[in-house]
Amino acid sequence: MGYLEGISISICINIVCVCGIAILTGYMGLFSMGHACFLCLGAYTSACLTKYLGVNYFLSLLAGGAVAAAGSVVIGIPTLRGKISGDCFTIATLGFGEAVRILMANIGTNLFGGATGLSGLEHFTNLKSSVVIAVIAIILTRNYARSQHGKIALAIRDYADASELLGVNIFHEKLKALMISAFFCGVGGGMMAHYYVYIVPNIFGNTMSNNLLTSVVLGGVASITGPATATGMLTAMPEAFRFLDNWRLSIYGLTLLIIMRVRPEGLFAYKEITAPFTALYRWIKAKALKPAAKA
Amino acid sequence: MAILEIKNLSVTFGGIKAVQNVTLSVDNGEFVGLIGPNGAGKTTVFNAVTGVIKPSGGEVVFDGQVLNGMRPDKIAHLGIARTFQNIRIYPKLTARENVEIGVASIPKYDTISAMLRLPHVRRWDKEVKEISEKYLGQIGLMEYKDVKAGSLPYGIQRKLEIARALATQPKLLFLDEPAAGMNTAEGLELVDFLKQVHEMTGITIILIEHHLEVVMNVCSRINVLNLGQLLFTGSPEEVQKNPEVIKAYLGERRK
Amino acid sequence: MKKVVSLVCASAMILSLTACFGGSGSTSDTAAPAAPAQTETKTDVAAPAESKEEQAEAPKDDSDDPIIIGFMGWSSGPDAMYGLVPQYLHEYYFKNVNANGGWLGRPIDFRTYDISGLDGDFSEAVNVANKLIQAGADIIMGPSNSTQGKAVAELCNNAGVLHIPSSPAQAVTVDDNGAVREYTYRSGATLSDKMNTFANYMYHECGAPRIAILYETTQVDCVDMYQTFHDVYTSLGGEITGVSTYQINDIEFRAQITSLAEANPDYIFMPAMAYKELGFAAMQIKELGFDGIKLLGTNVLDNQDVIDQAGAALEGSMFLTEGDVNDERFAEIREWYDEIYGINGMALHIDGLIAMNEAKIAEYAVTTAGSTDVEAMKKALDEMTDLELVTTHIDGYDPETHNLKGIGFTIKKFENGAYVSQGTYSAP
Amino acid sequence: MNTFLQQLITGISIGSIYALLAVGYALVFSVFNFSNFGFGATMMFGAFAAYYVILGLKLPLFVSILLGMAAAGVVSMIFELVIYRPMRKKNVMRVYLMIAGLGINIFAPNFMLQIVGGAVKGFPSDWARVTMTVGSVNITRSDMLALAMSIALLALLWVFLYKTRVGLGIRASAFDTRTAALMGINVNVVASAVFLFSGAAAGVAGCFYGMKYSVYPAMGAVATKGFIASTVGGLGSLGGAVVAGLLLGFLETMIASYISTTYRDLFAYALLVIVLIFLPGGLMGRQVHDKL
Repeated sequence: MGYLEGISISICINIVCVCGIAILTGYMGLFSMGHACFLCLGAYTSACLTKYLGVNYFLSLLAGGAVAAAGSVVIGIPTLRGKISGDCFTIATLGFGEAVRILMANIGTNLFGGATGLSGLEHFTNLKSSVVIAVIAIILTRNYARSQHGKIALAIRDYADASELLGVNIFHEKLKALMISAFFCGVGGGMMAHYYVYIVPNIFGNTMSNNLLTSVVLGGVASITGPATATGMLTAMPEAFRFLDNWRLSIYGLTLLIIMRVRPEGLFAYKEITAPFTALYRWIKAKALKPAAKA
Repeated sequence: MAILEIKNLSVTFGGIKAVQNVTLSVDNGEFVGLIGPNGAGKTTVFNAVTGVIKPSGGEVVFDGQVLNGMRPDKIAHLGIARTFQNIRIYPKLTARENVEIGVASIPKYDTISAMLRLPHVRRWDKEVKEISEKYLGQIGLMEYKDVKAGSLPYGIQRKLEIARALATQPKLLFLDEPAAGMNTAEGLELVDFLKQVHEMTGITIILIEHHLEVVMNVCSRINVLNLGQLLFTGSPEEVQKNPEVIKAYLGERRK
Repeated sequence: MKKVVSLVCASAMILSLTACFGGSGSTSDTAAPAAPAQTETKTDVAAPAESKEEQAEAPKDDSDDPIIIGFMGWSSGPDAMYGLVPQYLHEYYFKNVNANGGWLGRPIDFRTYDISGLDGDFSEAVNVANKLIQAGADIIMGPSNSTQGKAVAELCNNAGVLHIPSSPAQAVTVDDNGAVREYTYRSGATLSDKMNTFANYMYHECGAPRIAILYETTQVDCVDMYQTFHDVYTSLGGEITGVSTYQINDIEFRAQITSLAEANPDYIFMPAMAYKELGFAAMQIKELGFDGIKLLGTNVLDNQDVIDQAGAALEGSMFLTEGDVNDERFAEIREWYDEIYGINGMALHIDGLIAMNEAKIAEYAVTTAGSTDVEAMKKALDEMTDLELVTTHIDGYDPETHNLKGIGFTIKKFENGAYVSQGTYSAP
Repeated sequence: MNTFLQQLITGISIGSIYALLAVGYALVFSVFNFSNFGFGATMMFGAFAAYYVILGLKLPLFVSILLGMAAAGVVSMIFELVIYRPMRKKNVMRVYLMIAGLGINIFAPNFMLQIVGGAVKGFPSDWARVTMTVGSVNITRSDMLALAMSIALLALLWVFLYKTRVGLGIRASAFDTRTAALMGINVNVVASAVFLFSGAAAGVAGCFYGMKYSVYPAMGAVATKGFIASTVGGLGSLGGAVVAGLLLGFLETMIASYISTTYRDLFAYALLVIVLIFLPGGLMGRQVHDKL
């Protein structure tokens, strides 16, 4: 497999994950520091299904997403209700993230391979299918974001109490956002498992969670394609900075700081990357319609 | 017929009695005022009725249902809407989208169809959009429908909040200081606007207001709160003549 | 404005993508001044990067093209010294090789990559391996971590590129079905050999002491070491008084030590992959006043840094290593290492030297085969019967596992402020 | 019983570092309503400053701790000045400030790594390492010093917050930043003071961490525990931060000793989440209501 192809697949996988988290963080304003655990759940589910039961790759991805979404309910139900603050959710995700990683390394060693990990998976993830899945993920989450759910999410983010007084069921909406984010992370995890053909619990650590979160915030709030673009940049950046040698991670951190400093709401806050094209389309349409209207 | 009955309502914050034994009732279709000096507990009464805070005693009955212990969103669906003393419109949503939250606080489709954007989702979204525009039109905000609410002028934001509250199709509307931060001329304009809304919809409205000229102009009956207790209830003329009310207000001014 | 920003970002993304695709990796290129027309070779290297695998497949026996050797190590982040020290050693080594005319008259194009990334996961290793394979690397060396080593081995074997890692887990050279990975040849001993030797040493030479074990549960190397040691020691008849665990990045072991100490063990064995954990544990054992308990560690202890860190607390601790870093045989390396790289604050360690074996094995493979044809190199390594590595003398590879045969292990003990060799042993 | 006492002491000794870190978080949170994730980096710089002061200038331990505090305070102020202040002026959501903090946390350790190398350095003070035996329990001097300094610093902080003009400004800003600005309080001065003090707390924490463990570029990772403690303690509450820090250290040790070492974090986090479910405002925090 080529190098560029490999990077592109990584980018697609990250896009799938980030699309979900964009709903949770960019729209709902919830701050998760442990989303790698949903990738972990998805990766192991999908890997076990294809390895032991020979399930179809795409079905296994869906199953991975479903298990991750189910797992998210475990932290969602206690921490998203009522008056419990978003920080409680953050701590819960931090803890849950660690817990899943450690559990996967210690339970069901026969099945999951413990710390040795699960290897000998089939190389199902290829560039073509990854791009398709990434595009589908963008479309699905974008649809969700522009539906009434997305507007309600922004409303909850800005003024939760006021929204509740308008009749919004905050708990349900938050839980939905969490489950969507977990689902897409689970799918991404499954793709990752079949790209590396080898998974160990330790790769789903804190830093992965932080990277996903960083992509979302860097990409911009209330946007899907923004975070998707940002994750592409962030995945490619450490690679592109290779010429900096051992300084590259310092420079990477510095770049993040500069972007946050210049555009604190993220690169594409409140707009999609297609905005210029839509604007162009509208403009042409207006131009085309005007003479017609006159006539 | 009373649509809202508050019986012996008490609210305590960390030992301080913000509201004590308040009993009042509001008839269907009435336009009632709730006045009182700062810290009299007016907003606290609103908060207790709408479920934001838990009352420490007493009972709230709305339309034959006891509201105590009910979640705010459930209360909202029973038909109580409100606006807020500190404006709570969503600044990053457009005026129309703000109203849409009121029209459809619970989407009528499930998550998966929303993601797939199935035909019934589109249809329903379009319907919500049309209804929202209808409300905006009623209030006279059509020209602002695609403007981000955060960048609207203050007075328009107040109106938008009322439009959003009306969009939940309430039987009872609480208005919390809609004229705050307005001068007299703007206040009088608001009086016309509120009268218009009341006539148009016929719903029950309870108004908290500091601008007495606004309250006296629109309300048929006024409740006066002082130090968490109900001081007096009566018509605007009676309120203006009542020595206790005058004392409470003058007393405040002297401070 | 919005459009401009969007466009800038989109183009930035495309740029960064193309940037990592181009030949930017050869910055640590240590092609020697002696190599003829260095600038030309560089451009030569950059060009085929785009023309995919044809270049890699093409036989280069009679060409003067540089031999491309890639190295990947954990060179940034908290455990950077495990990648940087080998990187320095390799850089110096290949500089000298090039100064002396290279191998087979061909210069070495040595490329080194950091694979620690942000997570320390293997995505970086996979990216680098892909990049090196595509650039037509003749030999890929490293990494030292088994998780990454396994991922890279998988790729190199699919692509048919010679891979010489120093990762110690058996799973790196043998796949899940028990078959040897044809193209992967290790440069150091396996964990099971090490632990087998160590357990035997403790039982037979140290009077079968009571041992407690404290290990990390999520790293494959730690778990492997724990299991082998535990199984061998108990099967010999030794007593394991208790087992406790900790988590990666933990620094606080007092709770576990206090609990383990209740059974009065003579030693606490910690199969750790980073010296700082052992240093902390030693300090905390002393702090808690358990003077009767000594630490058993792994070869990561063989490092001046850990002595600076924990000092006297290490007194009496023991470990097994593949070579004594203070041995005379490393005197020469130590001399130039300290002179050139000592200023970096990273002391020479045995893992770095084991990684340096990779270069020796690569040199043997290329010079014996007389070409960089991968099958010829494989044949040379398969037929190798004795070779003097940096750390040890070996008797060739086991064809079933590609493990090195005849490695000598040294037991070292910390006595009076320094590590003293307790003799050399070989796997039973 | 002895084992239990020893574990208890261990728990308190770990907890006192968490507590110091949590105080720093709480101080920033009380005024600016966000968690400064650049805290680990600040702590690391403080520890390195003290380390090099002892090593290079041969100054006594206490002087070097003070200098370490000062250095960390200044670093923290610089972070505020260069990164947080311009962002704050744009009135951004607090999530962005936290992400900027994460950016600092990626940058600083890797930067330091290139400057000083990755080696784990023992703190060059033998005085602090001496173990004292009280009854049947062993305590190191650094543990006792850490506890004493934590208490002394809290007292100092209290005096500063309640008895000085700048302290009054900080408290007023903590109540409502915008109103404080209208009342003529210079929020920028307050911000500098708050970051200076929280940085100093991080510096002390870094020094004790160095004494008890070691000094190395990645040492800031422990600051996450401080964040957790400050949240559980009640965001913005100094007393709550101390109590929660000690509690976290205690819980971790007790769970590791008597329940499970492998699932230590699982149990510890679960307990903390339960605390937050029943006390949404934290142990000592006031519950924040949206003023409708």
